[in-house]
Amino acid sequence: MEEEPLPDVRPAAPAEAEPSEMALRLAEALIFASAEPVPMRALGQILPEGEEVEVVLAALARRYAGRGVELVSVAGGMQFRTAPDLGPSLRKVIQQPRRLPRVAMETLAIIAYHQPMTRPEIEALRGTNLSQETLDVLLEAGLIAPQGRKEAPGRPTLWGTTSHFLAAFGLASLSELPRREDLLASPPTPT
Amino acid sequence: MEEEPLPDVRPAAPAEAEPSEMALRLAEALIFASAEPVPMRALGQILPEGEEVEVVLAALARRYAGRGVELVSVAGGMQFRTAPDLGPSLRKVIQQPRRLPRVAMETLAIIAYHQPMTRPEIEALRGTNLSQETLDVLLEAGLIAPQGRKEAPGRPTLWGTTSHFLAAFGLASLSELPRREDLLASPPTPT
Amino acid sequence: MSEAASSEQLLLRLEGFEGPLDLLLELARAQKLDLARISILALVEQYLAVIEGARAVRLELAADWLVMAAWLAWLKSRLLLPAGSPEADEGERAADVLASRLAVLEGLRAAALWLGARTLLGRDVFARGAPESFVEIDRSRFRLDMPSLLAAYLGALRRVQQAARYQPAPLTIWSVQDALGRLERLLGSLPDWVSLEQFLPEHLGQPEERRAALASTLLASLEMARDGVLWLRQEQPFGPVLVGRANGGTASTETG
Repeated sequence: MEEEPLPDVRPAAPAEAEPSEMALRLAEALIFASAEPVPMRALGQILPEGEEVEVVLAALARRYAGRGVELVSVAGGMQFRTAPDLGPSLRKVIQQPRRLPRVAMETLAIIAYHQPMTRPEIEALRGTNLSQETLDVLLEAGLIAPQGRKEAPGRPTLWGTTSHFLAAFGLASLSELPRREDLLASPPTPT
Repeated sequence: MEEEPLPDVRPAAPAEAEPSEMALRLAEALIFASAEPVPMRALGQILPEGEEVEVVLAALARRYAGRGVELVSVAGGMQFRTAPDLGPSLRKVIQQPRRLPRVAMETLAIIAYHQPMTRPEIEALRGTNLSQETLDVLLEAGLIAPQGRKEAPGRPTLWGTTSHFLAAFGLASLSELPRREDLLASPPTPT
Repeated sequence: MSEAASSEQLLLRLEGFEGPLDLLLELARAQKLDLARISILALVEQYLAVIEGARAVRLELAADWLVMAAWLAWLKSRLLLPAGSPEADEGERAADVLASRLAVLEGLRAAALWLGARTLLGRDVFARGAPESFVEIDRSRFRLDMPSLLAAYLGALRRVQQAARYQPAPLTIWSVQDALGRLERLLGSLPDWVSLEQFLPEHLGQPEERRAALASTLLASLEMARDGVLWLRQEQPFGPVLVGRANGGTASTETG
């Protein structure tokens, strides 16, 4: 198996003296294991006598150049960091969906069944005021959208559900919503 | 900057293919970023299609061999750790956890070998009470954890070792604990 | 080193032992023998000597030390019996149990030493000190599903229905105005004195509606009587109220 097959790719730094392998290893280990960026002074303390901190760091940085991890100088000292280009591949987004507040869910359901409808119509149906906040939540979630205006005094906005609403609830079309009559199959009989 | 300069070195490799530089970098970055051993499954998930986890890890381990930081297989995953020979130098500058007292070490050994077991069982084995302090030290160090309750009167808590126990002592799994007979085969020679 | 001297030393360190078994183990090791071949009797005597010594200097001893001492004294008495008797056999078995317990403990102590000699994370080797996390928590989305949508819809409908149930049922109110009109209309065809109830509208379902209409009609008739359009007569208290046309029949001309 080939190991490091190309000595000519890694240019042996010309003029500058190569640091000892032990100095390189110590600097690498210390920066790796430290919880905070390692100040130059701390590196100087741990390195063997006669090693130049800058030279060691330069050699270490060269070793890590182009790799998955890079040596970077940040406020306070030296630190290893993941190569920036790998971030997107390593990022793991964990979805923690929230529950839609009850009022918002109710309003959404009413709009779904009675669209297009105006805000006063929603309020009349729910028998209570509809807060702007609730409307905003549904708008931001892309579940409802304005669908023109009603030809009535004040020309109020008509609201309806979006195609994202259908996708979110796994519906091919609005006609897949259970019929109201089926939902209310056994209405509470008023005695 | 040269990128993959030699097509004859890398691809075309027959059965045991050299992993792509990207696979190597991704694995390196993921393991390097974590303070805990990274499970193989997590590695498999981020590697590009067609890359063998084992092949990538073998190549990565080769790269780090002899360096200040090494790749080790521990507690069912992969972890970078500082090279053991640098320990004495690093100890001077890196804060270490408190040393475990002898009682705690012995109690840990008892739990490791007899888990899961209850506190009375530990006490019966040692022939003396187990102080709360000892239990607390092991719990705080994350070396032991409750593992359910014993189906017995009072349903006492069962204790067992954690995966951090494996990581702390550099064990791949509990099966790496030596048999006690083997430990006693060559008794500590009394001088 | 004499046995007594070593007991003295142990006495001084007694507090350093993790219980009686720990001390016994130490005594057994002092015999420099394989644990399988130690003399339990010698061990017992050493232990009892240490406890005696502790008592002599009035060292506070935990109960388990004394319990062990009592048990070992019992064991010693059995081990001193001539072999062959049931009591002696009992002693032998108890000695074996003690020996094996010590062996187990010795094994675990060896395991603890083995663990302590491992390359320890945090002492000999160090993991990444500043781990980086690539995990992002996205809480911007909503958990949406059909059941909760329908439940919310039904909830809203039910609430609205419930609110509606609290309203009094819409009554067919026969207003005074209605009664006035009806009285004026019917007054022309009035043959003679007629009961007020004859002027109530048809199709009155609820008893309340009938009572309300009766009240309205009475009020209307009182108003018309005041205006002199009609006369009212009641023969007795709570008797039927009779309505008659006033002379002249102005009512019909007025309403036209």
